[in-house]
Amino acid sequence: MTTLTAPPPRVRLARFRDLTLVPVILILLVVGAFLDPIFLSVGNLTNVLQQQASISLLVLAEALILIAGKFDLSLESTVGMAPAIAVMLVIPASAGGFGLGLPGPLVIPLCLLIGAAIGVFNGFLIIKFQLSAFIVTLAMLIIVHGLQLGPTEGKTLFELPESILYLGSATWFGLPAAIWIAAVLFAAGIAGLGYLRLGRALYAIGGNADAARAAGIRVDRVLWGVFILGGTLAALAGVLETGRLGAIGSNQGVGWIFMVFAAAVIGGVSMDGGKGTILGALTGVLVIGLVQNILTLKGVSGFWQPVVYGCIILIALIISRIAGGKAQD
Amino acid sequence: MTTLTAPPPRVRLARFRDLTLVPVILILLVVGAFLDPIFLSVGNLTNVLQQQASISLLVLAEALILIAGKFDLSLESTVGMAPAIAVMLVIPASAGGFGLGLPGPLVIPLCLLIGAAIGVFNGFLIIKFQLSAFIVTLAMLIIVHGLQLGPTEGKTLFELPESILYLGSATWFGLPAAIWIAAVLFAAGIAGLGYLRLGRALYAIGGNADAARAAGIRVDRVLWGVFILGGTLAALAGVLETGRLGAIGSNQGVGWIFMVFAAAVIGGVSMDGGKGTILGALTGVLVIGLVQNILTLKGVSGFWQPVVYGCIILIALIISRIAGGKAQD
Amino acid sequence: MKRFGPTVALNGAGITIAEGETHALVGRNGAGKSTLVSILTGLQRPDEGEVLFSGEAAPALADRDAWRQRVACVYQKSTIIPALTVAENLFLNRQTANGLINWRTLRAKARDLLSTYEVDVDAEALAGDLNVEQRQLVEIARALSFGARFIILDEPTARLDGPAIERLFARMRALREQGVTMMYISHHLDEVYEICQSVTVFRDARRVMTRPVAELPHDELVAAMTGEATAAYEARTRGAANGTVVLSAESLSLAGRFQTVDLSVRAGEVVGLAGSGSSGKVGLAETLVGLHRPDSGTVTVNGTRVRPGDVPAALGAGLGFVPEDRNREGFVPLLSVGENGTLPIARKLGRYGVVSPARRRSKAVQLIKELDIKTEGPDQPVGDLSGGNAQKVVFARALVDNPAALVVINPTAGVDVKAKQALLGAVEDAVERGAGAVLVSDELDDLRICDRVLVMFHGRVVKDVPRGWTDHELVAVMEGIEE
Amino acid sequence: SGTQTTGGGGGGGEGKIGIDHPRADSDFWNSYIKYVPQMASELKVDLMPATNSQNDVTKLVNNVQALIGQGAKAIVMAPQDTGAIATTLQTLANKKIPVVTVDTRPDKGQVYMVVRADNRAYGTKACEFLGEKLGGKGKVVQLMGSLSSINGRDRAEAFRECMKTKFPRITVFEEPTEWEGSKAASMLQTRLEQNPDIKGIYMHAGGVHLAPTLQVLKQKGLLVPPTDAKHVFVVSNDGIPQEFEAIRKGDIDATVSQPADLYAKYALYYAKAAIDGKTFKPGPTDHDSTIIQLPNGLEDQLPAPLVTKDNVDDKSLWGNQVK
Ligand SMILES: Nc1ncnc2c1ncn2[C@@H]1O[C@H](COP(=O)(O)OP(=O)(O)OP(=O)(O)O)[C@@H](O)[C@H]1O
Ligand SMILES: Nc1ncnc2c1ncn2[C@@H]1O[C@H](COP(=O)(O)OP(=O)(O)OP(=O)(O)O)[C@@H](O)[C@H]1O
Ligand SMILES: [Mg+2]
Ligand SMILES: [Mg+2]
Repeated sequence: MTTLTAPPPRVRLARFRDLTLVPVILILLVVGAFLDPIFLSVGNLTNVLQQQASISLLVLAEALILIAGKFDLSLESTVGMAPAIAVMLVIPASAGGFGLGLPGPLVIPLCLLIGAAIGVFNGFLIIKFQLSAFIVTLAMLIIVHGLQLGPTEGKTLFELPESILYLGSATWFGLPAAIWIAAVLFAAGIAGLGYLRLGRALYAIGGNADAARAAGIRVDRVLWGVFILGGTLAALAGVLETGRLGAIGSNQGVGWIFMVFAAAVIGGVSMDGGKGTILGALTGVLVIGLVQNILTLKGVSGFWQPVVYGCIILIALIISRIAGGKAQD
Repeated sequence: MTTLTAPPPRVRLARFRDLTLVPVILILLVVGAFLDPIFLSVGNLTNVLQQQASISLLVLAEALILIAGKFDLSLESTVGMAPAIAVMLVIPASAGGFGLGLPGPLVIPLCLLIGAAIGVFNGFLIIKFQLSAFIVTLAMLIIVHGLQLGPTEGKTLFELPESILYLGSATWFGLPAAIWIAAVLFAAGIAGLGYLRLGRALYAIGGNADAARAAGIRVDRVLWGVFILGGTLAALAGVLETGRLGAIGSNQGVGWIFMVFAAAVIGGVSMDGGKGTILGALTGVLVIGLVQNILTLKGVSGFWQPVVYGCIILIALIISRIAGGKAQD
Repeated sequence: MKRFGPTVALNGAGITIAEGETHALVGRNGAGKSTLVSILTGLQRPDEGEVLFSGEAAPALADRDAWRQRVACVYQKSTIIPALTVAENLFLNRQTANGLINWRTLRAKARDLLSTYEVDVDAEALAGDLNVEQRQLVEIARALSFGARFIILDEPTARLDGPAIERLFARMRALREQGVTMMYISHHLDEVYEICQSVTVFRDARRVMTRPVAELPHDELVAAMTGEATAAYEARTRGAANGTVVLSAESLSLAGRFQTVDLSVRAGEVVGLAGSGSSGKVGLAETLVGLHRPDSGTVTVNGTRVRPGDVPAALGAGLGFVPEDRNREGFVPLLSVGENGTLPIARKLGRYGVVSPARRRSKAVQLIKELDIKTEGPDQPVGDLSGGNAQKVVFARALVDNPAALVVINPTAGVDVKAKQALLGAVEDAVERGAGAVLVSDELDDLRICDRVLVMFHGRVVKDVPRGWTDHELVAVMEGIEE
Repeated sequence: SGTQTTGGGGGGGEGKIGIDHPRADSDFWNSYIKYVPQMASELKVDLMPATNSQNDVTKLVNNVQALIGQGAKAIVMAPQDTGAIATTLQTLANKKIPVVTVDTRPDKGQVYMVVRADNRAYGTKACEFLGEKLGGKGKVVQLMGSLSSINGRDRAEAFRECMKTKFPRITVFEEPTEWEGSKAASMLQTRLEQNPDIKGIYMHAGGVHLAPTLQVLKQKGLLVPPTDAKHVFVVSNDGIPQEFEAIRKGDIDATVSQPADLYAKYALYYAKAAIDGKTFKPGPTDHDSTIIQLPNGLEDQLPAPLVTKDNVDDKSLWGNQVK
C-alpha cells in the first residue's frame, strides 16, 4: 500500500505554477530600470497600473470564462458599446443622444445592464442553442461593435454625464480609483475562485462538465452566470476607460481581445478549461503592461514594436510551458 | 452477410451535412436577384468569385489545419508579408527594395517559400515545443505583420515585378485566373482529403491523435506538413491579392482571419478537429461573399453593415447546427 | 423506456432490488445497463416509467442532493476532475455548507473520509496524478460519503488488476454486513458469483430475467445474456512452438518503467505478460511497438531491427497492435468502421498515395465478417458502436495486415462474454495462421491462452511460467511472494 | 511674421519635445514620420524618441503619460480619435505642457496649436473638380476611409454636401472601405458592374485606394485617356509620389496634396515656439496659411493644393521631393 501515496513535492510545486511569470516580471523590472531611470519611479509604475486597469478587468472576465471551459471574443466590443449606448440614453439629442432624457446618474447602472444583456444573449446561443462559442462570440464581436457604430454614426461621444467620468478619473488615497477598483475585483476574483463553492464550480465545469453535473452543479446556470458576469465586467472596463479618456471613441476596446487572451494564457489559464488562476492572469496583465511601458519609454520604432512584442509573448509562453511542465493545447 | 449491408439513409444524410449551407446560398441568390437585377448577371457573380478567390485560399488552408485539430491565426499576416518581402528582395532599392538584385521571375517562388518558412516556424513551436497553437499563432500574427511593417516602413509597395501581378489579374478562358486557381486548389483539396492517404490521415489525427499515432501515422510530420502547406497557401493568396489590387499595402490581409474562421465553421468544419469537409468550407466562403456583395449592391450604410453581417453569420451557424444535429464546440 | 434519437436504450426495462442484497446487473455491451444507472441516479429522465426508493417516488431531477442521499454511484465513466485535488473531488459542490471554504477543515475531513474507507491516498494530491485504482477508490469513498444506503457500481473492476479487485470485494462485503444495498455491474460473471446474491439480465434494452445467483448455473446465465447457448471459452491446444522468432527484444530498458528485459516470441506462440499494478508490463508492450523510445536495447520484428520509438517502422515490419485503452489510442470515433480498420494498410489500398474507397470497403466488409462486428455497415462511425464492438474494430485494425507478430494489451477490458470469446479467438486464429503474439492482461482468464506467461515485478521479468499454472501460483509470483 | 509676438523674456529654447506618431501603416503618415527627424535637425529642436500609438487612442494616452514622465516640455501628437483625448489634454494643461496636434482638431481640451489642412476643404475641392469634369450630371463613387475617423468623415460629409448643393444631378455612391484596399477594390468592382455609367471616383486615401482603383478600371477596360469617352475621372487624396505618377500618365486626374512635410515642419516649429514662450494670434501667416481661432486654441490651416496635370511637376509639392 505504500506505493499508493502520491509524492508530496509535486503538489507543492503545482501551487507555484500560478506564479511562473513572477521571474519574468522581476526581469522586466530590472531591465526597465536599467534602460530608463524614470521606469521605476512611483509615478511611472502607477501609470502602468492605471493603463492596465480596464484591460485587466477584461482579462479577469476572460479568465473566468476560460476556466469554466468556454470562450468569449465579444467582450472587446462591449467595452465601447455599453458605455456609448448608456450615455446616449441619458444625454440630450443635441449632444448626440437618443433624447430620452433619462437621469444622468442612471448611466453606470444602464451601462452594466447592457453588458449583462450581451452576456445573456451570448449565453443563450451558446448554452441553450449549443452553438460554437468561438463563432457565436465572433459574430457578436462584430454585431455589438456595429450596435455602437450605427447609433453614434461612428462619432466620438464627448459630452458625457459627470457620473460616468468619475470612476475612471478620480483619485482615491493617492492612487487612481481605477487601480483600486481593479485591485478589489481581482482580490474578489482570487478569493471567489479559491474559497467560494460557486468559484470552485467553475473549475469543476471546465475540468469535466459531466462530472460537475453529476455532482449536482447546475452547469448551465453557472455558465450562463459567467457569461453575464463577463459582459458586466467588460461594461465596467468600458466605464473606467471612458473616465480615463474623457470621451467614448468609436474604436474604444477594438483590438483588445487578442491581448486579453495573450495575458490570460501566458498567465497560466488554459484554453481548454478547468485550469489556471486569477492571480496568474494578473501576472499576465502585468507582464504585458510592463513590456508596453518599456517599449514606449525606449521609443522603439512603431514598425518594429509588434515584432518585439510578439516575441516577448512567445518567450513568456515558452517560460510558462517549461515551468508548467505540461503540453499546452 | 445480410446484416452487413448498411441501411443507406443514415449514410446518405451524413454526406449532405457538408451541404447544409446550400439552401442558404439558394436563398441568398433569390433574395439578391429580387433586390437587384444586376445581381444574377454573369459579370456580377464572376466578380463575387474573383473577390473571394484569395480569401478562399486562406479558408482552404485553415480548414485543413482545423480538420487536423490545430489552429492558425497567423495566416492573415502572411497574406501581406510574404509577397511584400519577396518583392523587396527583387526590386531595386530605389523602388523600396532591399537592392539585392535577385531576378524578377523569382518573386513568386520566393513568396511561397516565405509562406512555407512561417509554417515551419509555427510547426516548430506548436509541435516540437508543444505550445498552445492559439497563442503561438496569435503572437506570430503580430510578429509576421511587424516583419512586413519594419522593412517597408509601413509603405505601400507600388513598383512590383510583372510576374507577381500576373496571376491575380490575368484572364483565362474568359474568367479571372484567380478563380481557376482557387477552383483547382479546392478540387485538389476535396479529392485529396477524400481519397488520399495523407488526406484521410488529417481526419484521423484531428479525430484522435493518439489513435492515429498508434495506427502508424507519423502525426508530427503530417501536422508540420499541414502548417507548411497552410503558410504556402496564405502566401499564394497574397500573390493573388497583390495582382488584384496592383500594390501591396501595409494592411493587406489584416482582419481577414475572423472571416476565414467564420466561413470555415459555418461551412461545417469543427473547431475541435476531425470534422468537416473542404466542400463545406467552400460553401461557407460563398455565403460570406454573396452577403458582402448584396450589402454593397444595396448600399447598406457602413455603420449598420457589421450588424447585418454578424446576424447572417449567426443565422448560418444556427442552420448548420440544426442540420448537423449535434452540439458544436 | 429511454430513447436516444433512433436508438432505444431501454425498452420497458425494470429492476427491483431487495434491501441489503448485492444485486448484479449483467448484459452484453449496449444492453442498456449504464443508461439504467443514469436514470436510477437521477442524471436522466426516463421517457416513460418511474423510479421508486423504498416505495417512495424519486425526488425531482433538479434536486441532486436528495438523489445522492438515496443512491450513490460509481459511474462507468470517471467523474473525477483531474485538475482538482483529491480532497476537493471528494467534496465537490459541498466543500462548505455556505460561506467561505475552509481548506484546512476540508483537507482534514477528506483525510478522515479516506481513512474511514481505508483509502491510502494523499488528500492534497491532484486527482489527475492518481492511478486508476486510486481514482476508483476515491470515487467509491465519495459515493459512500453521502450516507446513501444504496450504492451502484458500474463496471468498477474493468480497469483494476487482481489484487485491487480483491481489495474492492473485501470492502463491498464489509458494506453489505453494514446493511448497505448494492447494484453491481460487471462483465466478469465469476465476480457476480463471488459477490452477488441475485442477478438481473438485460438483453437488447429489455430485462430478460431476475434470479438468485445460487440457483443459476453459469451456462444458463450466459445463455440469457446472449440469447443462445454459449460454451465458456476454452483455450485451444497447440503444438510446441518451434517456428522462427518473429518478435524479440534485447536488454530493453526505459527509465522508471522497466529494466533490461529480454524477450522473444516465436511464430505460433502466445506469450503472456502479467504483473500487478505498475509492474511495467504495459510500458514494455508499448515500447515493443514503438510508442515509447527505449533508453537502451533493441527490438526486432520479423527479422528486421526496427528503429526505436518508431511505430510506423514497427507496423511496417509486420507488427499488429491492440492498445491498452481503446478510447484513447484505439480508434478515431468520427471515422467509419472501414476506415479505422484499414488505417495501417491505407498504403496498400491504392497507388500513389490514393486510397480507393471501393477497395477499403471490400476489405472492411471482410473484416466485419471475420470478427463478427455488429455494425450497420463499414460506413458507420466507430464512435456509435458499443464498447465490445469498438474493441473488435481495434482488433480488426491490428489484424488487417496479417501481422507476423501481434502485441495485444488488455484486450477484453469492458467487453461482454461473447465479445471476449471472439477477441481471444481472434488472437488464437492469428497465431494458428503463423503469427506470434504478446498478450498483456490483468485478467488471468485471458492469460490461459498463452503458451507461457512472463511475470513482471517492479520493472523486471521475474519468472517465465509455462502453461498449466493455477491462479494461485501465478498471483503469488505477480505479488512477488514467491520467486 | 506679423502675427507673431515674442512672449515675456523667453527664447531659451531649452527643453525636450515629445512626439507621438499616430500609425505606422499608411503612406501619408510614414512620409510624415520620415520628415520629422529631418525637420527637427533643421529647426534644431531637441526631440525625444518618438512613440507610436498605432491608431489606438489607448496607446496614445499611455504614450503621452510616458513622455510626461520622461520630462517632455511640449508634446506633438496626432490623435486619430479626437474625442477620447480630452482627459489627457486636461492633464497636460494642468502640468502646463503645451500641446500641438497634427492633422486633427481635438473636440475638447486646451491645445497650443492645431496644425492641419482643412479636411472638409479636401472633400469640397474633389467635388468641385469632379462636378465640373462631369458637367454637373452623372454618377460618382466615393471610396470612403474609416467612418470612425474624423478626417474620413469630414471628407465624406463635405463631398456629399457639396455634391448635393452644387451638383444636384450627380448621384453619389458611398463605399465604406475602412481604409482597406481589398474592400475598396471589391466595392468599386461591384458598383461598376451595377452602374457601368459611373464617370467619377473620389478616393479618400491614395495610399490604399490608388492601386486597387486603377486595377479595377484596367480590368474593366476603363483605364483610358481623358479624351476617350469611356474615361472615368478620378480624384485622389494625399499627394504621394505614385499619385503624381498616375496623373502624369493620365490614369487619374487630380489629387489633393496633403502636406506631410509642412505637417512635420510646423508641428515642431510651434512646439518649439511654445517652449520658447511665444504666442500667436489669428490671421494670415508667413507661409501661405491662416491661423484661425478655436474655442480651445488656435489652428494653423496649411495649404492643401489640388494637383492636376497642370501643376503636377511643381517642385514645391512634397510628393515631388521624396525619393
Ligand atoms: N448519450 C447517448 N446518446 C445516444 N446513444 C446513447 C447514449 N448513451 C447510450 N446510448 C446508446 O444506448 C445503448 C445502451 O447504452 P449503455 O451505455 O446503457 O449500454 P451498457 O449496457 O452500459 O453497455 P456497456 O457494457 O458497453 O457499458 C447503446 O446502444 C448506446 O450506444
Ligand atoms: N505515461 C507515463 N509517464 C510516466 N510514467 C508512467 C506513465 N504511464 C505509467 N507510468 C508509470 O510507470 C510505471 C509502470 O507502468 P506500466 O503502465 O508499464 O505498468 P502496469 O503494470 O501496466 O501498471 P498498471 O496495471 O497500473 O497500468 C508505473 O509506476 C506507472 O505509474
Ligand atoms: Mg455501460
Ligand atoms: Mg498501465
